[in-house]
Amino acid sequence: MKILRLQKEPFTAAEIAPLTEGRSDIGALVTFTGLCRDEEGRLAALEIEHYPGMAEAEIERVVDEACRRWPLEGVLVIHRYGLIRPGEPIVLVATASKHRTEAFAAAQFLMDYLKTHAPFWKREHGPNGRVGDWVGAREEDEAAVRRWGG
Amino acid sequence: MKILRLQKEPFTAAEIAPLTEGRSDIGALVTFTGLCRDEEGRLAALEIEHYPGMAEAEIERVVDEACRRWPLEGVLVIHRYGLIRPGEPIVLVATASKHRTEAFAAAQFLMDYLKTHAPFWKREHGPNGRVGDWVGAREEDEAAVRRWGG
Amino acid sequence: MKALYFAWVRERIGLAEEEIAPPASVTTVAELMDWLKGRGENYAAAFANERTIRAALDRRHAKPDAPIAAAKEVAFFPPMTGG
Amino acid sequence: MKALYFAWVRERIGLAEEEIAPPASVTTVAELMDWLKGRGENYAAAFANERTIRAALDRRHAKPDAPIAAAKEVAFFPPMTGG
Repeated sequence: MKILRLQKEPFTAAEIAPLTEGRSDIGALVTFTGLCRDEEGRLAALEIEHYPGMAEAEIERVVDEACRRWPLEGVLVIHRYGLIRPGEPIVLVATASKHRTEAFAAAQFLMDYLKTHAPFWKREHGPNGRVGDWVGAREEDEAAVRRWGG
Repeated sequence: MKILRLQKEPFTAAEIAPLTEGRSDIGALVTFTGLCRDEEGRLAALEIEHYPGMAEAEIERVVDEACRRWPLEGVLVIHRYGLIRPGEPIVLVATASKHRTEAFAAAQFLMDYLKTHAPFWKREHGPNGRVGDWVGAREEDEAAVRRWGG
Repeated sequence: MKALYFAWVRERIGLAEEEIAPPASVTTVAELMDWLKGRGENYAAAFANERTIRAALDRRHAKPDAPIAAAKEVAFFPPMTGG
Repeated sequence: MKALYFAWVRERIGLAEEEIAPPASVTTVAELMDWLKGRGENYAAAFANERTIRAALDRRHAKPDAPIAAAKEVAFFPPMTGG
């Protein structure tokens, strides 16, 4: 099963239920939720701009590559755009497999690639409605994705 | 926040909600769910025996070690014992941190240690109520835990 | 071809999208950036540091030396910061 | 001291727990296993391959050379297979 979604609305952990429902051949389910931090009050909201059309296509390409690399029984990617408040979820990735090693590796691979390849850009909104700077790419993220080669 | 629990009853993904509720300083939440596979129909149930008292103590020691190694904002471990049917969850581990690298590493560390250090033993029950063999330890699990040193 | 701009590339240029018609001598993504720079100060500011700009052709990531010939849509944007 | 047995160690011995009183000459986990082996065929079968047996003293993992002197509770079991 493959669930890929782009949406403005928040989501909950319950979204992962369809991945394992009615299945008895899945031994491991890994989820990653990326959440909006308030950066000690410096941040009132994150604004996420995206490239409609390419965002969906790139998520699908990254997921297909993960499915080529690991024997996955299910994958879910939900990514939000628009205005996101501190404490709210931004992205949810879930991977289901027979064993945990593959599920963990695939989830990390997906996150590393989404961070650096999926066309989303974050901008910080400060208190009092001040629109702040675009978030810069992190060298750690570039380094993280290089470990997967290709 | 630290939630550690041993129980007979199934659980759902909703158990992780308290880790992030009301928090705006958590950027990454990783969960691992271990599920009972039916092994192509060979397995009607898993029976999990545990060492009451030591199981709780060992889970706490492993969690404390994870908290020493990574800056975690929250950890959850729920492990079941007793009879578990295919498709049901066996173990749930969740780690919350500012960044994803730490949350992923800590969740994998916890699973690797729980598999090899927490006093639980699995036995397979076959169709027609036949009580089968105790599950043997996997060399992969022993190898996985060695990568963390100590 | 259609050109799309995102995040601070969009802001500096002052446009989210436009139709462009580069001359036949412009054959690669890098050459297209150079050509766009000549269209005004706003473009020059957006593309001042080409190494910080990423490009896509028909919604696929494209390197600076990628040929633009067959593309119907080109996009320029900063390094991505999703997830 | 109290001795606990789990999984197939428990099954082979035929007991989940018992009080044991090893002589003073038995000072380590390994020596305790040897001493238990002498208590009957069931114990001998359980401890036949000592390398596959793990031990805990007062609910903490213990190596074969760990001294048992201060322990109130000892446990023997196969390698763990939780998670």
